[in-house]
Amino acid sequence: MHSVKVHTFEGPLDLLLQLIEQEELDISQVALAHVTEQYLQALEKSDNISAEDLADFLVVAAKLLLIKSRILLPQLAVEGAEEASDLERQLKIFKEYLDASRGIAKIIHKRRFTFGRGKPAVMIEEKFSPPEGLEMGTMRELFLAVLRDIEPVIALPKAVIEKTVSISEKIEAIRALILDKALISFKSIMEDAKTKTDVIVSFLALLELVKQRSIVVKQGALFTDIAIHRLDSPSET
Amino acid sequence: MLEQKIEALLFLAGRPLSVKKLCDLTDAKKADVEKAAEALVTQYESRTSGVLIQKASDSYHMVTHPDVRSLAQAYAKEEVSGELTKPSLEALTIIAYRGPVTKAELEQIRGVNCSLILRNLLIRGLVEAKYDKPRATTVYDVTHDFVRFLGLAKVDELPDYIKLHDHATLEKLLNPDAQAQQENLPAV
Amino acid sequence: MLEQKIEALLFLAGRPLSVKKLCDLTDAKKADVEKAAEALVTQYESRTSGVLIQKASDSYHMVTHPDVRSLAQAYAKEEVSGELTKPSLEALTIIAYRGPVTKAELEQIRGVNCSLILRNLLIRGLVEAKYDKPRATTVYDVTHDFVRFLGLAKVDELPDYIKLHDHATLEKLLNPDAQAQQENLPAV
Repeated sequence: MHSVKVHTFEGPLDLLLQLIEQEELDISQVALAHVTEQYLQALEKSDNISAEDLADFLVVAAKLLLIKSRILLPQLAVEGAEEASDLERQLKIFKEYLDASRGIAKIIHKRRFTFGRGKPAVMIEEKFSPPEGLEMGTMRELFLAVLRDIEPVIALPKAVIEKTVSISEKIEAIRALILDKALISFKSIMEDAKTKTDVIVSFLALLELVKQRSIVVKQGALFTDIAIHRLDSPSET
Repeated sequence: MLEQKIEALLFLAGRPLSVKKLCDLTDAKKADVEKAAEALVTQYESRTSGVLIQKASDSYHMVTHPDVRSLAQAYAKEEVSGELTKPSLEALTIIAYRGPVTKAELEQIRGVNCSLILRNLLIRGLVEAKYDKPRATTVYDVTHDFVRFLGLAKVDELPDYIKLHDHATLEKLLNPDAQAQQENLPAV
Repeated sequence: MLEQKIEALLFLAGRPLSVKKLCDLTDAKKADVEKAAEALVTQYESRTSGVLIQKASDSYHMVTHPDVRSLAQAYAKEEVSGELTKPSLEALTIIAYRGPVTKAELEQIRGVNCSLILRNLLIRGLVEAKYDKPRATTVYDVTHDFVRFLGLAKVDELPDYIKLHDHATLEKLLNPDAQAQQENLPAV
């Protein structure tokens, strides 16, 4: 595998697009599957991804893994089709606006700025005109409301970090589960999944573990359940 | 006559005036105000004037012409920084072409959370938020300050505006086959 | 081109500019400036415009057309005495409780650009701007007139003033680094 050379990237789609363009591919599901490893590599290597953005990078990582698994194990893909074409379309639209933003940068670069007067023409004189009926109690209420509106802004990075943490926790949970049972099926993991996101997160976690070589994923025959083996457990093969 | 009134008001105010404000002040119907204001925009563009009328979302603003930028900047003593980070520019581009746009739509296109970027753009006055009653949600649009950066009379003078403004048009361009199938059109 | 420049300057000024001043600003000869200005006067007269350029002794002034005088007066009245919008009231409240406050701080707190709101509050005499030497920036405070209007002798008599003036939420927002350091201290 050749090493990944990407410029600084601003978001998951930006990174993805750079990888695909570097390979001189058009945006397609095959191209997405092709750069999946490089995407994960870049993610691991990068130290400029803010905590706020990490969750978004991981969501795209999960979608990529789904696409890749669909191509490698077509029988696995029950729901993945939609996710896969979604990401492809999303990336194509993103590219359109990215190109447009370069056009806008060019226009701004021409510095054809215009200026307003910023204040009324001379005929308007300053005149004390208080807001009728404004009371101190109302002002206190208004101020408290402003403080309440600020709360989510301050909490913002924290909320995103919590979202990110839940993905790594899921990975830990699956690892613990496997250590406990040594052999469980993919299906039983999926049984706990309540939402589509849960399925994606579980799958991401599973593939992450495969990548870390903690487990081996085996499939007895086509269309059967996938068995997950802990690497240090005696396996039937 | 309505044109004259609107011109006088825009001159006096020196700030952007919304169509609603113009309706209230001139006691005219929305459609008539819009027609007259658009005629003014065109009229100022067509003569070689030192002044321009710019449109952003639903308001109009009388400003100096881009041709006299350095003189106007010196007189207005306004510092303009054209510097925008890449993410800010990306977000602005999407809002300029797609506005009025919701935060969810913006994030869908960019693939990342845009809360902080939106807040920065709002604070810089490049983007404004409005409550969209029918959709019961907040929508974002570019402001006159952003249009002043571009030196255009209207946002829809941006390159490829029609193509990138409309979601359906864009989808069709990107996925001609899927669209054709959906619409049961004979595949070309 | 000189015409364009003079037109832009007269618009930006909103008050009479002398020929001498126009010469200085445009770096042009007196005879040329006068010729261009006269051409502008004629041009504005010839089209039915809401705006005119008037000549008085040796200065030029862009003004609204006499035909729309009553409208112009209505606008001026509206600017200073129309009802305050909710965003304006919020800004006024923040300035009252938190003042003296900079425009940047006000915008961080409100999460939107406050240029137009501040302009309106200044015109109405509710807020005043002062230059803060140590901070080398302009700060805003409510006026004595406004404090008296509330029936107070001093602004710190507002309900819960002490508690709200430097509420922890505000400190976290405006001084995040100081906060982060404090929070990190025990952990290290």
